[in-house]
Amino acid sequence: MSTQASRAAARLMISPSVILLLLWMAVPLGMTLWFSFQRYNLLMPGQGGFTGWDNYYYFLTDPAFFTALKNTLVLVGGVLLITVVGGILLALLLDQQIFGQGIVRVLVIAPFFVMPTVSALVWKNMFFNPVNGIFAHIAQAIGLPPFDFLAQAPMLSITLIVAWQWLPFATLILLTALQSLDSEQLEAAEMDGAGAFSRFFYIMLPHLARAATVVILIQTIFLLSTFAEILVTTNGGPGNASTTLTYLVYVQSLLQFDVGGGAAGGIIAVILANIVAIFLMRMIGKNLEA
Amino acid sequence: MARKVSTRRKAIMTAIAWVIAFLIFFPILWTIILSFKSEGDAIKSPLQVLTSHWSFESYFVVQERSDYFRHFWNSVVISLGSTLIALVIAIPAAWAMAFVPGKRTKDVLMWMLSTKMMPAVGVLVPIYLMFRDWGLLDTRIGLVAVLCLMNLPIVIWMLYTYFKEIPNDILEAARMDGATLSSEILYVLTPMAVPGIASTLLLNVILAWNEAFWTLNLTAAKAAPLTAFIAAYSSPEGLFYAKLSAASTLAIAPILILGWFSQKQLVRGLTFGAVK
Amino acid sequence: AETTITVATVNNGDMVRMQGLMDDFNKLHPDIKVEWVTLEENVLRQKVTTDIATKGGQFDVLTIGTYEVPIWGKQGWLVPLDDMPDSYDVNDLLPAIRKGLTVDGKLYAAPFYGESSFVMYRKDLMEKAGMEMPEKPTWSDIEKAAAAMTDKENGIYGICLRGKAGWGENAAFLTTMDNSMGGRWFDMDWKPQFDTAPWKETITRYLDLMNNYGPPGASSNGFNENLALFQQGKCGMWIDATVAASFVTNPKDSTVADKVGFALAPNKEGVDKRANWLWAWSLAIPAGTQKEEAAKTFIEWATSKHYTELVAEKEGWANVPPGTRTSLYENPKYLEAAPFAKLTLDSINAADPTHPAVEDVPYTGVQFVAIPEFQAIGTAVGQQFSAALAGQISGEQALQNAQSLTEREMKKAGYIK
Amino acid sequence: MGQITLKGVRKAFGDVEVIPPLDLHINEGEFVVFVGPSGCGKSTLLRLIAGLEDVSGGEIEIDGQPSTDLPPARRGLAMVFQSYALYPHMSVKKNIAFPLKMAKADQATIDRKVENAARILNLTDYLDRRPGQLSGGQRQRVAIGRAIVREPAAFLFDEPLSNLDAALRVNMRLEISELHQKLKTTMIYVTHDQVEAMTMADKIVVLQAGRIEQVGSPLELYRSPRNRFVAGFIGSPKMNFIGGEEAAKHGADTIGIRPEHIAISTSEGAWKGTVGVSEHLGSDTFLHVETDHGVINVRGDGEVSLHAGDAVFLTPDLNQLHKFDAEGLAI
Amino acid sequence: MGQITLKGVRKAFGDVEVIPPLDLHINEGEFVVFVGPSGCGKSTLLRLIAGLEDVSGGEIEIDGQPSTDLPPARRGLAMVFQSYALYPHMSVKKNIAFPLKMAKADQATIDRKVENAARILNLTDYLDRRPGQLSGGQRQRVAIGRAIVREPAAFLFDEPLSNLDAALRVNMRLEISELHQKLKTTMIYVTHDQVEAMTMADKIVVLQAGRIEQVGSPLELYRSPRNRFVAGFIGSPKMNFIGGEEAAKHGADTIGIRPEHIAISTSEGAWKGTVGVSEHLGSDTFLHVETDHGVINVRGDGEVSLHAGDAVFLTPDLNQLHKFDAEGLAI
Ligand SMILES: Nc1ncnc2c1ncn2[C@@H]1O[C@H](COP(=O)(O)OP(=O)(O)OP(=O)(O)O)[C@@H](O)[C@H]1O
Ligand SMILES: Nc1ncnc2c1ncn2[C@@H]1O[C@H](COP(=O)(O)OP(=O)(O)OP(=O)(O)O)[C@@H](O)[C@H]1O
Ligand SMILES: [Mg+2]
Ligand SMILES: [Mg+2]
Repeated sequence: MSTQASRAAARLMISPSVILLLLWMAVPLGMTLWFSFQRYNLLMPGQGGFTGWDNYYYFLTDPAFFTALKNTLVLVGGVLLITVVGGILLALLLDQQIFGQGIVRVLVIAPFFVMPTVSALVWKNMFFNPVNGIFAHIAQAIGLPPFDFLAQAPMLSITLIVAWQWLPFATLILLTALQSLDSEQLEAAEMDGAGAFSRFFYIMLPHLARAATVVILIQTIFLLSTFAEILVTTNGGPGNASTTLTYLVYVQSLLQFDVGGGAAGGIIAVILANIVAIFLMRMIGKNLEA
Repeated sequence: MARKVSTRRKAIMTAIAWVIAFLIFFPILWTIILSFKSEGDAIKSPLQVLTSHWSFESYFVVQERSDYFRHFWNSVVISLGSTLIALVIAIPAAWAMAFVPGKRTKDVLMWMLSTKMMPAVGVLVPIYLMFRDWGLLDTRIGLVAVLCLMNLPIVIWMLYTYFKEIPNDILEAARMDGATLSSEILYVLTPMAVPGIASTLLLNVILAWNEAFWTLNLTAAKAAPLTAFIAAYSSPEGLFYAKLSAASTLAIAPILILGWFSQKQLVRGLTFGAVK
Repeated sequence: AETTITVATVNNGDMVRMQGLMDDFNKLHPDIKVEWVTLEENVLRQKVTTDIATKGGQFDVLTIGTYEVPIWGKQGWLVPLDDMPDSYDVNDLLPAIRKGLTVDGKLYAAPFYGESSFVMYRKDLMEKAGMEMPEKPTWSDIEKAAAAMTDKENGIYGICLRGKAGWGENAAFLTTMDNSMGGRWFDMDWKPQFDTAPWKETITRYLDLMNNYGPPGASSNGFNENLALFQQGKCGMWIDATVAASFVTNPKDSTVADKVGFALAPNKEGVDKRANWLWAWSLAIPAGTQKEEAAKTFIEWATSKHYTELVAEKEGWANVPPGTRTSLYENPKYLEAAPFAKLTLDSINAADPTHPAVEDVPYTGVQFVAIPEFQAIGTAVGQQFSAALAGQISGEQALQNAQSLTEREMKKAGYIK
Repeated sequence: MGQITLKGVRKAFGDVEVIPPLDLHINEGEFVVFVGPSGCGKSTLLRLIAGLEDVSGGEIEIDGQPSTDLPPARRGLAMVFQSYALYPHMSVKKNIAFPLKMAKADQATIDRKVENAARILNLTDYLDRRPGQLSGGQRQRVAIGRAIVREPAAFLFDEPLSNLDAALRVNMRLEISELHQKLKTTMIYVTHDQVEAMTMADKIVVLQAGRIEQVGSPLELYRSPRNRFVAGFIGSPKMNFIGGEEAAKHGADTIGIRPEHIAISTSEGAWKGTVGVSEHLGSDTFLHVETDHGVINVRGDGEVSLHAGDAVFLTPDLNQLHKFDAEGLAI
Repeated sequence: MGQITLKGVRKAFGDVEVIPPLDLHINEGEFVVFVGPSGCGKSTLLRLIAGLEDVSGGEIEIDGQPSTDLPPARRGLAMVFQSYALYPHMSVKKNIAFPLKMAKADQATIDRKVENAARILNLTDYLDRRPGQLSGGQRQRVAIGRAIVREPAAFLFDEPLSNLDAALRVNMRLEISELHQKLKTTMIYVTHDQVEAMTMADKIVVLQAGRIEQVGSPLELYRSPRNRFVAGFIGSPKMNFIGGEEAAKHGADTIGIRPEHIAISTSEGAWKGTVGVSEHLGSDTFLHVETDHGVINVRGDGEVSLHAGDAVFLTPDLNQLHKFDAEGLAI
């Protein structure tokens, strides 16, 4: 495959990226690790000093911690579920012969271009708002009491907003995958007597598995750091009802300016994220081989 | 493949697809509509909004309050700059991974990707301190650097999947033809991968454009992009739906238009090697 | 040479208005250029705090509140403003406000506008209900009025109160309400007091009011949301910042401009404290800036009597930034244009940051506790109350949670062992 | 079982008529091969029979049943695709069992039939592998296995061997022929490979631009092509065509003579020429001889010691001469 | 110019030795063909010569220069890839000019050489097209053009025709042969197609598992294969091998006889058998005859009217009989 010269060149070519990313990861992470053992509150300079595991203790025993863990899972899982299932259905629909396919596609793809802050603001004010939101108007029109989404079902609402943003992404990848399915395979199945449903479950779905794993991987990376949507809509509340791990770290380090505590939280988040990462990488790694 | 699809079926499918597409697009449409309304009209029930009168007033108000074009220009510079630099760094790396794969290649790729899982909020303070010391706070260069590093793994991955599709033969042919490594990459690989590079560029410009945490926290006035522009509207006083809509429309319009125009390119590229 | 200063400010109406009046400043000081960073309050606070605490030096003028000034002043993070020229007339500043911005006898920030809180209500609705609002209402009066005005069929809710979590949002309001019930945040040993009777009463009455007469979605309503509601005529009554008065009476934005009445913030019968707070958005200069002179010049201009007159000239007397200068409240033009002026002044003067509660407290601040940890604690406690308002937990549960989390934080910070 | 009749079947894609109305009858148990140049409509015709395309006109009968409007699965036909179209995520066993599963056969039947098919096709050892782990020939066999288990009225093959390398192609060709002898089921086989057509078919259908040029047994086509197109298409190396005077001599517009029907001599003969390229295969020698009538290809048996530049004389075997009129029809 | 010598060259990928030490000398102007079964190391060997892979041992000399450690570009060789490896984003002209551009030739030289190459290859009309707009054969010619302009010491071809269809393959084969006659440059050509090897080569190198089995001219290999492997590999259809008693009769472990060297008779002959599959091509007939010595393939000239089940007698031409010992070496 390659000569020594090209291998040497390859090492040279890849090193800027590796070094930069290593620095990008190691330096802040190293500093974070250092801070996590310090008593360091931005608002109280001169109170520093080594505190041992205190920061970790307080972060892990924070009553919000387990809620945050659970909410993170709910958010990531919920969005993945909605986008993958919805994406498959949508991809199936867009794969049909329809009039104005191009325009439909343009409309469907649009949410992906919207800034998270903007989409959160729009959903919060124009849709979920129980007085002026569209849902409230609709409820009023059919004589129901307005439902206060962000207070009564904060996680669901946030999940919906985030899913709305990511649905186009999933749809696009899955649609491309669907269109790459060898039409002869479908015809073979048809000859074999498979009906539309059997063709979907036995042929299309397995074919989409690979694309779905990539969707899951990429989205998980981005979903784990979902932040703007929560900040804008619920501020993690009511109570801790919509606080995720990322948000909790934010609260620690930027609302309380407890850099030490935030750093400990950050380290814990990194560890948890990496557990997820390893799991995902296994999955995708296997798929990349094929 | 081409068996007749009955017109009725096609019509039904079209109807369903259009309804769903409309629903998905509706929040954006609604924002745009409201941006042309007066504040009073903007909170009326949906049907009344359509019949009330239209104006550009909110846009003037928004422009007067915050200099849209400066923010816009910062966004352009930052997102394009970070992506271009990332491409320059990533192309050689992706070349190496795609054409001289070793036992570790896949692990390196996965490791790179995993750096994206580092929660930004957890490392803000260290980065902030470094930026302060290097005088990078509120500079475009600083943001370009951060966003470049943020997106580098994705850029490398995307390029890697494209490069892998390019037959090794062609690069070897170039080598036989006397091309040095740099001319091989410059004259053969890069032009061949133009579609892939273009969609990588697009996706990452979008990601950088929409990145709100670092851009907000590391800028003040001079380098503030549209994410900061929007932050001034996230809970203004009194009635603000029309102004918020106008600001939102302004913030997303450039990327939406770019995205729509380059839709095909983007779609083709968005597969991350998921589709063969 | 031209100096460029960067001003970080909050995105509220008075501040935004100033940006429109910069021509005047530029004319007076052509060598100073001002760059604005306008942000939403929470974002602003986070950025400004990060910047000043790390000495990032991104800003030359900060917009901060009465909460930050004493803390930061004590840290030496702010440049003292004790050498203002005579024309500035420091003694004209309202004493309560000035006290809140002074640390160890030095003024650390110049108030741009000051506020307390009071009751705004719809005269027309009260009339319709055949009731009258006393000038000094009690909580019971409020409750009766709310009940009378509520007409959910027509989208009118008797009372709008803050419900959005945040130390500057619902926690601020509930702290003043607790003050007016005779309660306090901490006893003299910094022990949290959420297990005491006043807090219980506060929460019970708050939840009753809101659940029975409040608008839907109240748990995410902050100042701005409530303002919007009130302007649309959806609220019968609203207890909030005095600055809101000029907005709700401004016919350009408000559908009920001519129907608003005002009253002092309520108290509980027999308690000598009212539920009114004290706040001033003020301009300060971070220590270490290279452009101290220019920054001072700007602050001087922005908080001067001249500026007040400028606004009056351009936008009318009703729109001048209120609550900072005695002279304003002696100006007949202002008193005429602003029917709420006297009540505002009374409310401000009634607040005493050094003695916010009936009982003694170890802290200063009326609707907050001026210690660095308060932002975190206040917000966390606010979240509990907000959850209670959303119906996710009971009021009792919220208080229990608030008690334990506050204890925890205070322990962590080393106030209590 | 396995009679197929097409009556006036035509197909148009949009405005383009790919297959003009066409009649064809296929007898039970016959091995019919469709040949023709690329794009002539072979695949389309097969897909019309399979039901994977709708006819634009005409009728299809299978075993006397009108089947024009039946969906593919109900026609009782099985198809083997050029790309094999195996289901990549299923094991060989599952692939073969798929049609049975779709027909809701019970497990015992499925097992029995799959085993049987695997035995016939020598796949027993590979039943648990995925298609990706098989060689080209094995994949092809799996595709056939999937067709066999349905016990169809007829098999349809669309260039099933074109993805295989030469040696394997020869083997698989024999295997399919043997399978046909064993099963005696009707088979319709599309190819553009002449050798396949000649060696496998009972009946060859030569298509050009959607029209049937000739139908007949391989040797019929070889010996008496109905027109120039068929004459040129069947036989390898290609027939030499000579026009002009020389043809007029034989009372034809064009005459055709196959390379194997020309005698070579260094001393005397009908046509004089010079050897151009000569290809020596050991078993045969192909000479490209430049004559007054153009380049004529000649096949010599075994090793012929002639090389580029040598002067030779060629004599056609007059019994094997084909004559065509101005329309290209055989006289 | 164009002598290539390999001395003890070996190649291992990791632990797997793909090419054991091997010596080979290629003379100037020779057309050398590497043949061998798939995976035997043909491409690897070619790539070692080209410098696209490092040798694991041994030395390569090109024109007497030690070139083992030279990078590909400095060896003065040109390579034509199976996939053509054209630069899809460049016009034909640019493609051909690329090596010159890399060598920093001046524009006038480039123009002249490109024009010249295009003329030789009949590409003049296509110079402004992109590769995507060309047919397979034209692409192949562009690839050759790119090689020609460098005026290399030798051309290396790795299965250059395997992506083309049968008819085109025949044409291109002729073109490359003609090119060789014109340029007289050394050419090394990898293929697994026997016919190509036999018709094009001056010298054939038969490889098996990285070892050279025999080197010689095509007819040498056809007539006197050094061992059983070469005997079976060269010639099509394959030689028949017979072991046991019958071979012992001829004093060998195995005897081999080619299908074209066996006479068929219905009445008498050396071996009795029954016809199995018979393939009638018109020009030839291939019979698979089942005898006591196993299935024997026989080629009959023209049409032989024998069919499955007929009893026949076969007589080998004893002059053409090949004898092998127990190790498979020719006796
Ligand atoms: N779905 C389609 N839409 C339009 N034209 C088509 C379609 N399918 C085939 N054709 C056209 O019909 C003609 C016949 O195609 P078909 O695939 O049957 O040819 P073929 O004989 O199988 O060729 P090949 O040997 O290359 O497979 C071609 O001209 C082709 O371009
Ligand atoms: N980069 C590599 N790493 C490991 N093994 C390799 C590599 N390249 C080739 N091989 C192995 O070396 C052997 C020879 O491969 P090579 O490609 O030279 O065969 P070939 O004769 O060209 O075959 P074909 O006719 O199929 O092209 C094969 O067994 C192959 O698996
Ligand atoms: Mg076809
Ligand atoms: Mg090879």
